[in-house]
Amino acid sequence: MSKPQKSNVKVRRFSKAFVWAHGINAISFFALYITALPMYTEFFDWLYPVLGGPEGARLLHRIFAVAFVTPTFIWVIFDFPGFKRWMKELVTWKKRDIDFFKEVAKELFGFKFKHVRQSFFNAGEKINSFIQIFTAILIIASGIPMWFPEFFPAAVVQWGYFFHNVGFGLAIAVVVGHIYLSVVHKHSSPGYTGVITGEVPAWWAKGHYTDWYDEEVAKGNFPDIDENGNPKKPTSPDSKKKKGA
Amino acid sequence: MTNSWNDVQYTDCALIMGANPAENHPISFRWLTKAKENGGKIVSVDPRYTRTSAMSDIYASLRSGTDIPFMGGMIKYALDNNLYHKEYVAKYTNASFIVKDSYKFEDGLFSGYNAEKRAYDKTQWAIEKDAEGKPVKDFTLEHPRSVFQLMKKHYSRYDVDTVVKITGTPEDDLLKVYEAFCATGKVGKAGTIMYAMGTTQHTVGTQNVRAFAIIQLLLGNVGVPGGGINAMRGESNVQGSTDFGLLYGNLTGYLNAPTSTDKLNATLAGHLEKETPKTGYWSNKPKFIVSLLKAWYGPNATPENEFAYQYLPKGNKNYSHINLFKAMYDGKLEGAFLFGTNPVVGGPNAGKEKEALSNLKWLVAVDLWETETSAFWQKEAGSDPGKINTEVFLLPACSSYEKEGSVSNSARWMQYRWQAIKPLGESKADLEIIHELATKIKALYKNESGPAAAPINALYWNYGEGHHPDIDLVCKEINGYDVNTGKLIAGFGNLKDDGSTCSGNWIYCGFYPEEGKNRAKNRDKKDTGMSLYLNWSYAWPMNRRILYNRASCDPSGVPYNKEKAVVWYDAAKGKWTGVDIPDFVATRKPGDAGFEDPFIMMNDGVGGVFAPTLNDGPFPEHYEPYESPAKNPFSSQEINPTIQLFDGKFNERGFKADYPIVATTYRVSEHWQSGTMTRNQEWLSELVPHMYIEISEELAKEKGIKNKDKVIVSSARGEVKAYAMVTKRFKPHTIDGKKVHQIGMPWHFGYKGFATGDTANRLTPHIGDANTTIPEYKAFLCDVRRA
Amino acid sequence: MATEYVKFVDVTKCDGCRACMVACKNWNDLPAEQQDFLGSAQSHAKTTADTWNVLQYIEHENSKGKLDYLFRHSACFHCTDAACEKVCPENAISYTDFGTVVIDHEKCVGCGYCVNNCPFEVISLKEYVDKNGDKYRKAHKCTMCTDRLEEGLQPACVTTCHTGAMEFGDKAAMIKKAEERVKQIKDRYPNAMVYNPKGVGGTHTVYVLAEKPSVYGLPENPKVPTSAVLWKDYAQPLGKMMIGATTMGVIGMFISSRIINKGKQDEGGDSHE
Amino acid sequence: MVEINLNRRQFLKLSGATAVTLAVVELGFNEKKAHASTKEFKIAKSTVTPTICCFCGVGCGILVHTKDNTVVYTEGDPDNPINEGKLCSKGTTIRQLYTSEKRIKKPLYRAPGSNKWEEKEWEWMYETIAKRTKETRDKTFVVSEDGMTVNKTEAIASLGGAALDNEETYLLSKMMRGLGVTYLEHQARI
Repeated sequence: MSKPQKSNVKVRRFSKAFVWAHGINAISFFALYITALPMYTEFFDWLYPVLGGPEGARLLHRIFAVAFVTPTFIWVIFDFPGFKRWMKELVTWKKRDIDFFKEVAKELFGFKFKHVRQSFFNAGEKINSFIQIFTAILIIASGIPMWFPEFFPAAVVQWGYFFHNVGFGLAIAVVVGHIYLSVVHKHSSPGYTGVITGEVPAWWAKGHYTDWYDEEVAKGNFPDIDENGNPKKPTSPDSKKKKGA
Repeated sequence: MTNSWNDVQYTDCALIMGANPAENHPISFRWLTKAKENGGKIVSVDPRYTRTSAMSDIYASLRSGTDIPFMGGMIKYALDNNLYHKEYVAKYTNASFIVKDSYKFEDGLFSGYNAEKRAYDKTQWAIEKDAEGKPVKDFTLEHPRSVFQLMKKHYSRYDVDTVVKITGTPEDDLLKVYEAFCATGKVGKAGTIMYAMGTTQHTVGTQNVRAFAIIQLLLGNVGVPGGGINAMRGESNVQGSTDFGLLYGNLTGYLNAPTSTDKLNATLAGHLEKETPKTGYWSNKPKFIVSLLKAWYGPNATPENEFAYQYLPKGNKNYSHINLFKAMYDGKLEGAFLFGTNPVVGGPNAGKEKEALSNLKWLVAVDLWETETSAFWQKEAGSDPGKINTEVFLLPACSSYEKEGSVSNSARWMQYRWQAIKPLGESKADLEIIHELATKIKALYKNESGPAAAPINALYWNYGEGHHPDIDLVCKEINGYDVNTGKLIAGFGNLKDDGSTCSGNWIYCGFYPEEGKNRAKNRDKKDTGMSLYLNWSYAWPMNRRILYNRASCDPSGVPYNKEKAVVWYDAAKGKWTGVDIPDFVATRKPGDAGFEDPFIMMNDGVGGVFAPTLNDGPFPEHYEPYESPAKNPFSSQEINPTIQLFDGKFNERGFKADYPIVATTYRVSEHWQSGTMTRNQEWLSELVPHMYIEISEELAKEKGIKNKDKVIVSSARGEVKAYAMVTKRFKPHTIDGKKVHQIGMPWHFGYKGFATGDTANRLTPHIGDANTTIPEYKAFLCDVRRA
Repeated sequence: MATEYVKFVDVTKCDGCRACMVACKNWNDLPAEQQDFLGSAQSHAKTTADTWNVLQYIEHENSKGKLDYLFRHSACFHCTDAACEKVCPENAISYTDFGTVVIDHEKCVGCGYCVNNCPFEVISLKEYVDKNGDKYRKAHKCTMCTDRLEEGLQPACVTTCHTGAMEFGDKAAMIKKAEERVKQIKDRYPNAMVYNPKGVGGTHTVYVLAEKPSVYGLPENPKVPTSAVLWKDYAQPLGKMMIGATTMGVIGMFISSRIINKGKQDEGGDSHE
Repeated sequence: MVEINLNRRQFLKLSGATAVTLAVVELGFNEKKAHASTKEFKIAKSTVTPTICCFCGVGCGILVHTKDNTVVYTEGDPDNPINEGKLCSKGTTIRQLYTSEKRIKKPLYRAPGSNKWEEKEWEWMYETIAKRTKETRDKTFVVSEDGMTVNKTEAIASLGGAALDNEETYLLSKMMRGLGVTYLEHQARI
């Protein structure tokens, strides 16, 4: 590579609680997804033996259903400020959010694009959050009468099946995109590491979430960095910055 | 049954009273449904609105034990409104007979009553006879001492107001029933009465049936298709077992067992003289008795030894069920054999019957299951095994399709059952068990002589060499054969009184007329006319399907209803013919003696409106049940004056003050009798798994009982726990202006089997009918409270 | 299809003997179930996995204020448009050429979708224990004795019914019979009606009811639940399409970005590693 | 043995399914078996024996299907004119008379004072019962009463028999009278 090496300087983007919450959410979602597939369409019946038969699949689905409900609570309890910020971000929409989509479309298909300045969550993540919240509520709320039909009127259970299904379809669509961006899409991959370790390269954070980064710099939490991520000046001792490996 | 199940479809009106065929004889409703489709009406009279009531056109409620007022009112209604069949009544019944002037009726008592003996001198009710010994008749029915006029007088007291006052039947409903049923008095119409234990299990049970007989004779409904008096039998072969003399008073074929109370019975000649009437078919009785003795004692029955007549046991008292258990209770019995019976559940005052069992030295029970009776000594039965010294032998019997043999249904159809499978485990056919026991007992006496040994040694027991008796030999002996040639007898008309023929049961003689032709095995399902199916099985007597069918024709022999003709006189051929076997002397021609007398089994050839042979009177009269909440409005005789009373601990009596509620017992479709056969089957137990009582919403409210609550029912004899089924199908009756409640309960339960529950018969009394001593299960007093 | 058959149940002829219940158990070898006392003659509250038909006993005060003791043989209706068949994720439920609706137990996974979507609530799950002691479930209901139909026999319940309350035969003839019967009994039962609900495309068990369906606890206008229709006819295909489309989209994005990027040699935008 | 000609074909027709049979043939269902039937037809190879119901007095005909030494099905006998193949709940279920686990399969004996049953051999039971009968009978036998020969014992009772076959009731009645038993009763009374 002819380009200059990017700096290893990292900044903390996510709290441990969020990392856990996100992890549990992701794992349980996939577990739910896998265990539901053979029930969704007989095309995936071959999964039954893997899952320990319909009963095994059902049991796992219920275990992960419980797991799926917990992340919100983890986040709320252990990182309430983070959760609050998320909520606040979700209700804050500006022109930059619209611009974001224009550029993202270009990027995704490999065209030339430029980063629009974003705050902690970019507009895409916010949309993702919205749909995820919506589908999660849909799935959880409809799943309860499905699990305990004896306590609900038949109509509620029957509509439960419908909404569970709709939720499932929506969630899958969103999640597929979400994962693509985080795992496969190379421009976003530091975010993937970030959501596991909680830390991201400073230059990447600055590039993707410029407003947020600058804000943190102003607060003295993050080092001010140049294009390649190298600090412009020494950081304050109480910053959360850590040395990368 | 005088008619058959299939015949019910030809009725214009079926009065179902004291029975619940939809629940207890369900297949009868196949034919009742057909009757309905043919335009017939179904009438249900029952204290409880049953499934039969649900299927009926008219339902009338009545308080348990008031059938005679109900029917007495109907008799009055038919007479007052001229609805009776005049020719039939005049010609075919004894309504025209003149009764001696010693007959009286006053305040509930007929003449000749002896209060000490609680019995009547029945000679006071005798019919006047002419010089030839024939009854004096008045066909105008106007003679004041004619049966007809006496009847009219007797039932004039049963006016609608008094009837509804005591039965509690809403007047509208009562009149609807009277109108519908009496409409069958029209010439050519047929009405049937179908009854069961709801009629008979009363202290006036026999008279309840008599009341049916009277109305049926008045309406000309006996002997006609779609008519008759049809007792629906509760067990597959209670008909056959009665035919075969499993009651103390009868030998086989309704021949009276000789008693030691009549000196004439000291000799066979005397016995025959006493038993044989001069007229009617029973005049052939000596042939039947001698042939029976030849069947039982074989070569040991000779003219010289009165055909072994002296070996027959001669009793001197009433040995019926209640008396049997009284004797057991008093320690007079040492041993007992039980064949598929469970009196600890099914007997009256069952708690006492269970206690009585422990007085036995030995008990042999033959059954498919361990019953509450054979296990009476167990802790679960509430007994202390250590204190009970009864030796119990429980022999496993096989079920009906693990063996072969025939059964006779209510319609007297003798149908063969083939063996479908070998007996389960070590179980055996009762035939083999009885045979082995008889053989073993006989063997013990083989080398003994002396008075006790002689009768048993003389008993002819010859049914093959194997352990299992040859059933064909048994069948042949029942039918009868010529003892010299071994040739089978074609019919009881060929039986002899000289000892040359044998027949184990004369009424069955003819079912096996020739070698290889056991007619119980007949399976030709072709309808031979009027759904009589003459080639399907065999019906005694002589394959007749409708008893007294001569009465379906007018005196000249022409059917009253030509569309529904079963027999008729064929003038061209000079004999009786038809689609049924005439229950008559087929060759009797117009002008012959008795040509106009259709009831050949009656000594006078006519139906008995007046029955001077019964213990409690020639006409049914209302008496209250032994335990009753009401006063008898008809006389000062509260209970039947001729019933045998059992006092003391054996039978505590309850009164209205402590037990104000009328109770009755009944059966459900899914269980059978004492429940032994059905509570041991899972599918049936599943359908009715719990003991319950049915109770009206009104009584439930009074007692603070809610549906499904556990309740305790108590009577003077005991208590049972049950679930409460609060239902609209029981309603309190207004009796003499006061509200009287009634409850009902199934009597199938015990503590064995899959479906268990308390035994209803712990509540019922040890009291029986005046003629049959059948227990009064259907009306007794109780109280109910929440458990 | 040639002739379509239906089971015609005329409840006004039924005398409540329950032979149909036992005949069903007998033919299908179904075990008995321990039952609580229900406060009436009725043995089971409704059909179960081991009791495919239940005789209902209803004490009903009719419009004239009189007591009617009503009976009804209740079992699977074998709908022409069967919700159970629609919602089964395994295609374990199918229609036979007789018009009956049957469950293939080889395919059934015991999910219970059919149980919860049946408008008549006649399907139940039964729990089994396999050789290893593991539990599994299968859905059960009346088969209309399809095995007997194949052999030219009528359903066991119909065969045993002694009052003629049940008949099995040509659909058109049975419906005609039902309509005529209703006319006959209008005097006795003014609310009598033929129950052959259109909402499920008609059923293969057609009733003459003595009273309004609600008296028997039956829905007046049963239909395949709208939710099931939306779910199975719209949401599920759409969902499948969405999964497909999203997957295709992602693949498309991946490929296209690879191709374009290859061509441009990372010229455009920031390069991130 | 069974003297009826009840082969399977006939039986099918009699079940009132003629129309259906024809239609099925037309449709050729063998090719396209419905999903419900995965095993052999239940009564395909069973032996059919006609019997009469053992419960009430109507006398309905029943066909007992046996296979592999057990009863696999019981149903109404379509030939019997009384029930024309129809049955009630009790008649339908007589299969369980054979299959019920509650059936006793060995003779059981309960000794005086004992709290349990003991299994015994038939021969022992017969002989012991015969002995007891003789002991009681000999002890209580009354030859004559007031000068009349009465030949009876009033210490032995026999109860029941309403569900026995005619031939059995006949032998029972004969044996009991032969022994001199006067307490002879059955369910007609109760």
